[in-house]
Amino acid sequence: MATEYQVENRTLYVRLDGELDHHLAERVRHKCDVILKSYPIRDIEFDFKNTGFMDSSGVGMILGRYKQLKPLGGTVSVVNVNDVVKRIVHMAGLHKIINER
Amino acid sequence: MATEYQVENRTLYVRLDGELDHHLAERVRHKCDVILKSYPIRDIEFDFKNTGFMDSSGVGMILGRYKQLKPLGGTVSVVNVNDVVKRIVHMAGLHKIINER
Amino acid sequence: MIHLEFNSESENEGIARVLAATYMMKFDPTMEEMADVKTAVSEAVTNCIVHGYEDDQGKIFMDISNEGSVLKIVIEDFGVGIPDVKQAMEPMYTTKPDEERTGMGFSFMEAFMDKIEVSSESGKGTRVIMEKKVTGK
Amino acid sequence: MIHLEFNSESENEGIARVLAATYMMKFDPTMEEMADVKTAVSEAVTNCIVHGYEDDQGKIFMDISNEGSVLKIVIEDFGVGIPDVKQAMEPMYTTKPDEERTGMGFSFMEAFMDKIEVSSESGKGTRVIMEKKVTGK
Ligand SMILES: Nc1ncnc2c1ncn2[C@@H]1O[C@H](COP(=O)(O)OP(=O)(O)O)[C@@H](O)[C@H]1O
Ligand SMILES: Nc1ncnc2c1ncn2[C@@H]1O[C@H](COP(=O)(O)OP(=O)(O)O)[C@@H](O)[C@H]1O
Repeated sequence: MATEYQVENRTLYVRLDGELDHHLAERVRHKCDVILKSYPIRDIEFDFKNTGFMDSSGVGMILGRYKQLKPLGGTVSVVNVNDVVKRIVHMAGLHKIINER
Repeated sequence: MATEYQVENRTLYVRLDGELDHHLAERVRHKCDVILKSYPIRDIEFDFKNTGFMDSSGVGMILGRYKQLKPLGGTVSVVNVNDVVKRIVHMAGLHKIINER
Repeated sequence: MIHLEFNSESENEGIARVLAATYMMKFDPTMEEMADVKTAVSEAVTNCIVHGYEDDQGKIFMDISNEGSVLKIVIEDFGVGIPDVKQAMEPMYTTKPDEERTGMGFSFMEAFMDKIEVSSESGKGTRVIMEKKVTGK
Repeated sequence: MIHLEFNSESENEGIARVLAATYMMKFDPTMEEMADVKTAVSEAVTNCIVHGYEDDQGKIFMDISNEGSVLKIVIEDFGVGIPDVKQAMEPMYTTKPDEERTGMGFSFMEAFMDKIEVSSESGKGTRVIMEKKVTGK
């Protein structure tokens, strides 16, 4: 498996695969940049179904996407986060600016 | 979880837990020795349900129990072996002297 | 005691986490304790790669040991070092905001471990010593 | 390249296997390739503990690297050494039948890896170099 990217209307769906550390965050950031250049994306949804781990580099990557989309009136969401990831989301205060489902 | 030992009539049931390497094999051998001193065991059955790995130290431990029981007319069996363990059992020729179910 | 040496490549971050997680299995740790240690290790190793070596080649050392149920992890690089450790450990402080660093690395290490000690010398490198009592299930 | 140093304690056998298995994840290996490498590592590390140090304290080194898809694992001890390597590698040859050793260790390493090279000096220690092409899924 690998992280999958899917564009539907103006939303980019990112199905993460693996632990969201600096290594994966760099890859996801780069891929998102490429996609955002080619499509009129407004919202991004990160699906954590296959990801049980995130550290501060993951937080930085999500925050970075939020900063990109906010000026366009867009949103960032995280879905299917387990307890371990949810804890990080809340410790970092991410839940105040992104959607959690 | 941990490896569990159960005596029923003259059979010792060993439910292995973890990878059956030299580390675990030493512990199982020691425990079997203690039990064989206290009970009139004739047969031993090793359950590999929670064990996906065995190396030559595991083979040695099973062979050792076989050598102990054979003079008493007893048998050694392995049950619930996965493909990885089965391959080792066959490469070592264990299947010729023990029961595989 | 286990000593690991590896190159400052981001794919090794996961290997460092797995090694720490595997080492602590003997304490029969809770899911939360595992996540705590994995996160702290991830932060410290990432800092060596991103800051210590600024994405250049370099060696990272990790030592894992325990005294009773107290796990001790030492993570060390031989890179640029930190001129002001006290400032570096302030919440949200980062020297690389452009690379989407959050400045939360040290805060997470402090939150998830019982004790953290950072020593560093400019041009020589940085050593992070972390301890955590693992109570287990 | 990853370098691991650990004590000759049997609980570290599992840690060595996990590290090798984690390292090779980048090749997206098959279950069988994973089992092959884990078994070979287990045999070599166990030999260091059981034979090299005869259950005494000692250090074991493990180096894992790759050139393209060829995985290379070096496992080394600084124990008693092997006086006659050729004989030691014969199928079923063991110097410790009383400890329920089977003499299958080297045979398994040869069966599961593409290449194995053993160098040893009496009183100095033993080094096993193993290679395997990991094709992956
Ligand atoms: N190993 C290191 N080598 C050099 N500088 C470091 C190292 N670790 C941390 N630092 C410095 O400390 C700052 C804060 O680190 P941290 O809290 O982990 O946040 P972040 O990594 O997000 O910047 C870093 O921005 C960097 O300037
Ligand atoms: N690291 C080592 N140090 C010293 N002797 C070794 C080492 N590895 C293997 N040997 C010798 O080679 C013999 C054969 O090894 P092996 O095929 O693994 O079988 P086993 O471990 O079951 O004895 C051992 O019995 C031992 O005498």
